[in-house]
Amino acid sequence: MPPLITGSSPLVRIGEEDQLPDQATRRRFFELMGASTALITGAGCTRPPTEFLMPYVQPPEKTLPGVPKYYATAAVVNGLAQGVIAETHLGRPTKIEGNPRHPASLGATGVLSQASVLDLYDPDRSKVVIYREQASSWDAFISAFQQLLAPVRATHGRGLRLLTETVISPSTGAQIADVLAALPEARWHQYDPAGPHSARAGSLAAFGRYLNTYYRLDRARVILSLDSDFLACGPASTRYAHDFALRRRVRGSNTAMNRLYAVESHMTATGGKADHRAALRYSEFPQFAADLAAALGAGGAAPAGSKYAAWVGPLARDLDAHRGASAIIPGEHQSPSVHALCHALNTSLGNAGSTVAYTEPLEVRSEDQIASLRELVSDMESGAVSLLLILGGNPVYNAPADLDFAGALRRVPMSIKLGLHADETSRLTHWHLPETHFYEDWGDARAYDGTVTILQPLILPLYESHSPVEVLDLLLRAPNRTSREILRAYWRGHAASGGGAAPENDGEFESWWRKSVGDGLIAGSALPEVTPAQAKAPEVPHTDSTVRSGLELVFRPDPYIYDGRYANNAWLQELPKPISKLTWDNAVHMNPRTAARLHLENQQVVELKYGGRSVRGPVWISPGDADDTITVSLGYGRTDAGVIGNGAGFDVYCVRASDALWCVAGVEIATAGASHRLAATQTEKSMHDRPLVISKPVALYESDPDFVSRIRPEPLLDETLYPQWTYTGYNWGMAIDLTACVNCNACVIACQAENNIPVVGKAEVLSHRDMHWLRVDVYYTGNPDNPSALYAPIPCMHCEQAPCEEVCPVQATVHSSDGLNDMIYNRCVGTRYCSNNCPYKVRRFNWKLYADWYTEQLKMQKNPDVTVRSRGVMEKCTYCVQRIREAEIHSQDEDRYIRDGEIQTACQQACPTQAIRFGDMNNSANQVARLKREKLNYSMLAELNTRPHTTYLAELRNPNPALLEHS
Amino acid sequence: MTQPKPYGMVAEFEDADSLLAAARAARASGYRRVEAYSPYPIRELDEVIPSWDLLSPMVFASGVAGGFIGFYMQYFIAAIVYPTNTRGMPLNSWPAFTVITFEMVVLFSVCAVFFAALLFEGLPQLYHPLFRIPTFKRVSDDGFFLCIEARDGRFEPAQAARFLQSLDPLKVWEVDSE
Amino acid sequence: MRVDERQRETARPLRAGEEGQAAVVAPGVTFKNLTGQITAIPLQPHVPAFWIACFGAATVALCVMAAAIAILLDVGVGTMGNNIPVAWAFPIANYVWWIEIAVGGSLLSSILHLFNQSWRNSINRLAEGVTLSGIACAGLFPLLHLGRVWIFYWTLPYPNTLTIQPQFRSPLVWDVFGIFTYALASILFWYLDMIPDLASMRDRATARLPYLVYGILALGWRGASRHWRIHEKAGILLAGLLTPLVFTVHTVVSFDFAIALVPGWHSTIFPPYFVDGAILAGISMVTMMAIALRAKFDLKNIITERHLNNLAKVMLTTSVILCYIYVFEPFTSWYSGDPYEMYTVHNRAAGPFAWTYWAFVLLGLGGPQLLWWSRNRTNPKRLFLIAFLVVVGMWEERYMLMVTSLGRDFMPSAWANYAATAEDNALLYGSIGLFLTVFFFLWRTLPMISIYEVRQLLPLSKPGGGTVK
Amino acid sequence: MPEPFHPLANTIFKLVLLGAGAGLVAVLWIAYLVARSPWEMLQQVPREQPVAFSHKHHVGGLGLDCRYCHVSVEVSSFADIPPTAICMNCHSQMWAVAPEVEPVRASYRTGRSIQWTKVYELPEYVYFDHSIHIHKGVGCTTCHGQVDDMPLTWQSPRLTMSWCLDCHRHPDRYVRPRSEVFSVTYKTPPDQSTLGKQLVREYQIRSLTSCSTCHR
Repeated sequence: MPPLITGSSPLVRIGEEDQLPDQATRRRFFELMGASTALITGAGCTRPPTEFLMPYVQPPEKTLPGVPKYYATAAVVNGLAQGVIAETHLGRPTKIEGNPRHPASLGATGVLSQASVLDLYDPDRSKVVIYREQASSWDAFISAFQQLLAPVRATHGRGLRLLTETVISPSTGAQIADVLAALPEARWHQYDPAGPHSARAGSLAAFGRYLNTYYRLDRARVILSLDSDFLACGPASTRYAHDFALRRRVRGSNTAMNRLYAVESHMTATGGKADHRAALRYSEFPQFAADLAAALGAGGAAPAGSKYAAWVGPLARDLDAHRGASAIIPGEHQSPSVHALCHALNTSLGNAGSTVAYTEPLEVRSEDQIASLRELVSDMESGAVSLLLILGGNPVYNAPADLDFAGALRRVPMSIKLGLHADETSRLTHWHLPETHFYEDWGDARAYDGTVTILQPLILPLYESHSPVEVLDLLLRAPNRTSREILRAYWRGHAASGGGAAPENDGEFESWWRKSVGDGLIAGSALPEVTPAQAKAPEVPHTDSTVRSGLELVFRPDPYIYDGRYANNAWLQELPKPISKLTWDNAVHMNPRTAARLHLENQQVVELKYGGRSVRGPVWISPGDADDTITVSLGYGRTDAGVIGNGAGFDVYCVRASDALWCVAGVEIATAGASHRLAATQTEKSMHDRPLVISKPVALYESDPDFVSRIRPEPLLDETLYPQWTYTGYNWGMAIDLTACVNCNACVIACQAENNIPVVGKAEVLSHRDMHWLRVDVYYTGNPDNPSALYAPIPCMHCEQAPCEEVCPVQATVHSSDGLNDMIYNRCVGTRYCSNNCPYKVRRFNWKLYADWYTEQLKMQKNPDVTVRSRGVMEKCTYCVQRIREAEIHSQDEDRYIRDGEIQTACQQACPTQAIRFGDMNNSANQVARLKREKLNYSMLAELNTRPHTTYLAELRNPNPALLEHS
Repeated sequence: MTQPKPYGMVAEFEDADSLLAAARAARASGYRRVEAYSPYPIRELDEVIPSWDLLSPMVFASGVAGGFIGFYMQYFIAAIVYPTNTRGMPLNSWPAFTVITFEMVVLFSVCAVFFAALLFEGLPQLYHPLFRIPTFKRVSDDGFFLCIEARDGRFEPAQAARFLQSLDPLKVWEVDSE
Repeated sequence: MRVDERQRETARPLRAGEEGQAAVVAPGVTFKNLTGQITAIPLQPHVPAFWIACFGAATVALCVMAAAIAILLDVGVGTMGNNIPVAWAFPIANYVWWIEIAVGGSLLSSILHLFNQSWRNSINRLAEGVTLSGIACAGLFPLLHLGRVWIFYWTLPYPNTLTIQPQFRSPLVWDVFGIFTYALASILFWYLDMIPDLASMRDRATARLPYLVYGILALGWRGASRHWRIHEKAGILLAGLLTPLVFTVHTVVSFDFAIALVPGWHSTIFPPYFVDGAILAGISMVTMMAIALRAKFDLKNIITERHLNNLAKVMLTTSVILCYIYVFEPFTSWYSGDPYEMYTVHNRAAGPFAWTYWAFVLLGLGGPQLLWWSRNRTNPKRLFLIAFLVVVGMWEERYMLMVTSLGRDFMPSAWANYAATAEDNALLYGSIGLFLTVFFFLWRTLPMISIYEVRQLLPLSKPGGGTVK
Repeated sequence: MPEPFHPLANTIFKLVLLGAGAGLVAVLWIAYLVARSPWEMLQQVPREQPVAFSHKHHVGGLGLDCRYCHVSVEVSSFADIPPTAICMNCHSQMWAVAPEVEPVRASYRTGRSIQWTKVYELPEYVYFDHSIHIHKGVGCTTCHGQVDDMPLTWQSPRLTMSWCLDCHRHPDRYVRPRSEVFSVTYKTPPDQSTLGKQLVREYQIRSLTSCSTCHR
């Protein structure tokens, strides 16, 4: 039964709480209490403590207790929107799902959108205004600010500087423009540490202007990634993965597949998925791209003997054969010349307008952000800045080390910082103001193609906080407008650039507003495409890269923590990185050959020295990386992120210089004594020749469609001593298309959010006690020097003859009448025998009290339809049985059967590539039943005769025969 | 004051052989209620002083009962009380039930042995008239005793004492029952 | 002289064909001094220093265990090193190890009884003491191992309002019944067998309290011929029931593994393999205890070299059987054609936990081979050392069975290593403390040599043996 | 030398043994009885409430329909405890100054919820859904008893798992026509055995005893 909200104010913060079970003392006290109460109640008295019911005084409209409500809004991830539908229970958003109408979602979600709901409830969010490290109030700030503004207004804004992250929100942009118009002497700077700096410069070089680029991979037959992890990272990755998988769906005799080439300096999820993958040093990419351009006649002269001829030749021929249906995608952190070369290639291949779309920039103002920041810092140092207003961002932590932003900030007479967290920057500013989370306030945001979503609040602000537009409003007039008023005023006054204009008429505007808010996007607001001229291919200095020696250090944003802004999100910290499977840490990645040459071992701490600065971090040997390339991810080593993020990993910003944001060559490396244990959730990445994840070329399938049943024969139905149990009603099953899985891990985090899965902390992950019900297995395959990777999401198999059930002494895990392997937490005594007997090892055990039962904010996130597990019980994937039962009740209330697709498991719903299908296997017309009839369908470990209800469609790849001959 | 009822006439012997000989003599002279006491089992005495018990049938019966109870308990719970689909196995998974059935056979039998043994040994009996014999403590060390009990129809104290004296005992006691 | 004659007779070999072997009871033992010698151990007011030292050390270890259990109940089983996939580790290794030790004791007391091996008379009570102390330790670990120990009784059938009962297809429920039956049967057998000796204690007690306690425990035993007849009969019946029970109990323990489909566990060899290992480990433990106590309590006349020799031979025999099983393990796994099984065998010998495997091979299999030399069998110090090595080796074996099989089973992605924590070690060593505490407590309070049975070994008890006058 | 036991010791000792055995059995038996007693289950114990709300008066006396206050019972898992506003629909006029109703008025004034004590308390791991039970013809009074006769509400059944299972296994013994679900005066007809079977067929009632039906 879903609880009503109990207690009057759930938002009062009770001391510093710790997510990690080892530390907080109050938690420990409760654990003790719990244990002793449990011991007492175990003696026979089972009467629960009295509970109370607190009904509404005035019920909100259309609110029924026990029935969740769904609101369309967007998750703003690194400034860009992914349209989502938020599930709320009695006003508490608990789960984020994708908005099927939204182009960046199509119903799926990315990892960061899924995790955003936890950010909302982060107990470490800033709650009060801070002035010189003392708690203050908004009133005090506003009156102080008006006083500060008086001289600024008098000088038309001289000395006033705004520093923001890249502003994409139209209304915020308009608000800033208003401020700059009112105070013409003021200056606005933008800085994003991991933003698309190279893409901007590359666009400028290729087209002479700033353009936004995105890809329509559903039209692409051949895709080349130049160090881009487009399938798993980036604001459009959900859509890209969807479109990518759409063209790889081999069903029956339809064997058409796209082909992905990946050239990478560091192995990524995209690279592992590629049909062909090569490792190149960062510095070699311009040459590679230039050679390719030359081979395709897109500019530049082909070198006499390209070092990459073996690859470039077949690749160029393949691209040439698919003009207009190919796409070349540069990595965001690749150099501007690579971006420019890619533009040249794409335009000359006729991809522009087809698979590659160009629009005007998404951001309100495109600029060279590094130059802008450099100018700001020098002005701060020279004393030209008298009032600095930092709206979001954390430059003290993440500005390039050579700029010494922190030193400059100390010289500013008055500085104000608005942010979700009182972070490193807030420590050095005079004022810190708490910012509203985007689920708490009105706003607008653009998706990768410019589509605008009106953000509507899902909950009242948890704390006294305001949005950037409200703070900007203080610069314009008295603080009497709310975000909603500002937003509505903007949309009434402005036609959305690129369409989606709001009507003038009052009544029409209201219905337009309602529709836009309700749909989760403003219809027709995507930016119109522009058709650029043939891009200019930059001259790439012809160097023999073998001559260049020395280690290259490549910086990349972390796939989950990004530039550090999500460092305090425990779900993201504990989510295993796609390939390395590391949690809670970043690492110094290098390939085995480099590590051997440097005599380094896994987890050995090394010191990286460059330009007089140094950083220490542990080594992680990553097969598939380029030789002599060290890859580190940004975002770790935070000191003021909160209890989750503080102290995790090491901070590489302190060796990152403004002139070499992404790569430095000639870095020195030295061992630094100790070793640092890294917590990986999967330590064995060899499949040991076991037919677990089957991956074969599509050509084999074409010539021999039955090959899977030979590799992995299914036992006959009568190959058992047991009677045949029949499932006459529903019989739930799942099919996972391995070809579609791109290892983005959205399913893992969706499962965590839906099923109240606790976070356990690094120490427990090190002890192999991670709790994810669903994991994505990664196995290296192919040449060990240049491996490819196989991915397989592993949920509970819901075996029809489940070995776990036989050995449970207390019937805590038995089969339901509709084919589910039920796990009854409240019956479990914790022998863990079931886990031993599970060949798939999908069961998870609450070794300690992992679930947070006490932090008020985190309680609000919990799904009321799923039991929060206590200590000492086993748990596992339930096929989201709460959703099944809800749909069952719903359909029975309407006296009908459950429709195909009516139930989506959380993983299925989040999956961008629709790799996961769930449904009733008894109805042969259902999608899942159809997939299980595919010849690619197989059961994992079928020879154990467990008869899993989760089956897999073998992965097919589409290698280029010409390139295969070469290798 | 009534004379206390006699329990019997007891003679103490030096060793097992004399006890055995004495017991044979007592039986030969017609005494039926004769009991010999020794610090260790003397097999030959069993033939001289016959006794009966139902140990074996009782153990057998309770073993059979234990087996039936054990199996039926499992069958009842697995197939009738709350039938569940466990690994697709049949509700009456009798091969899996054999182990506990056997354990229950042994459990019931062992308990039967224990209680039957005590029953037929007449234990516990913390007090017994013989314990009043000062040297009876030696029965758990190196003492051998023969008792002609007053229950015997032919028992007559003086005659029994005389008879026992004739068997060359270490000493002869008359023991009262209270 | 008569006395000389008797002594000569005591020294005479029991049976033909045993020429040159040491006697089961040394010359010079009479009823009188036998009873006195054994009953004095609990009854003497003066406590020997050896006992105080051992009991004290054991109690300290027991306190460590109590503290470890308190922490365990407070924080959860997470204080132990177990993980997924190695969900069973130290505690279950300890459990199996202690059960083995207990089973070895039962072997001496019941199986040899059934086969009329009268040499075991002098040490069977001691072996039963080992059994009971071992069961006390063994019973603890499955409980401590539970995630929610406070509802352990859900593994038992009892009337409840949930209408949910145990799941009888689970070997763990078989185990619950097996261990319960075994513990109860062992206690009843031990107690019933001890009643005549408790009477000896009662009759030797000089103070009121011991008289009352032993008197109540002796239930009024009088040594009547009827008592003896039923006592003997009950003894045979119990031994007859315990013998299959002992085998099945350890078979059921082996089912905990053999029923599971984990590679390296799922094997039909497991029941005999476990039982054999149990006899080896248990006899080794009995040997260690017997050697220590005969030296410190001057029982060389009752526990003679003959006993040591026989115990050592049992150890040797069982270890040879174990060798056979281990030699054939690679063959059977290869012959099965099962890649997971083959990998497990490989992993045991060459994986990250190979050291446990080789430690076991060296100690558990290699150690007993020293017993081919008769000097090692009869020299108490050497035999003690070998028995100690075997007991350690057998623990390594159980540990190896857990971590190598569970740590690397079907899905390489789920493989993980295991690391024991301080909690695990505290529980292991604490359980040794518990074992010794119980054992030494029994030793100090009860007749731990079966007096009446040793009496029967004396020639005095044979017909004509005590011809007097 | 200690005195041997007194002759009475035999009797006393046997009595003690018997007593201990009987005592053990008695303790287990009492524990069994207590575990399923109304006392342990808080069955038929009227709960103190901040407002002495009488179902007897409102339902039995005034004849209010259940759904007037428990609005979401047909569509939600939760039947809903009426918001203060619903109370005030009537009580702004009736008993408008009565001290008994003051907590309600105070709640309405201050906007602070009335804190009702929960009567039917299920553990957190039990998921019960009102809507489907209503839809399948389980009457309110089947579980909630004769609320029209409760001055203060109490828990009518024992609310044990076996009680739930009884109906889940034999729904035909308890279902009633959908039209009678909200009736507090409905009496089980004499032909329940045939009516029940017919309704089970008609309403497609399944006997759901899978664990995940209630435990998720």
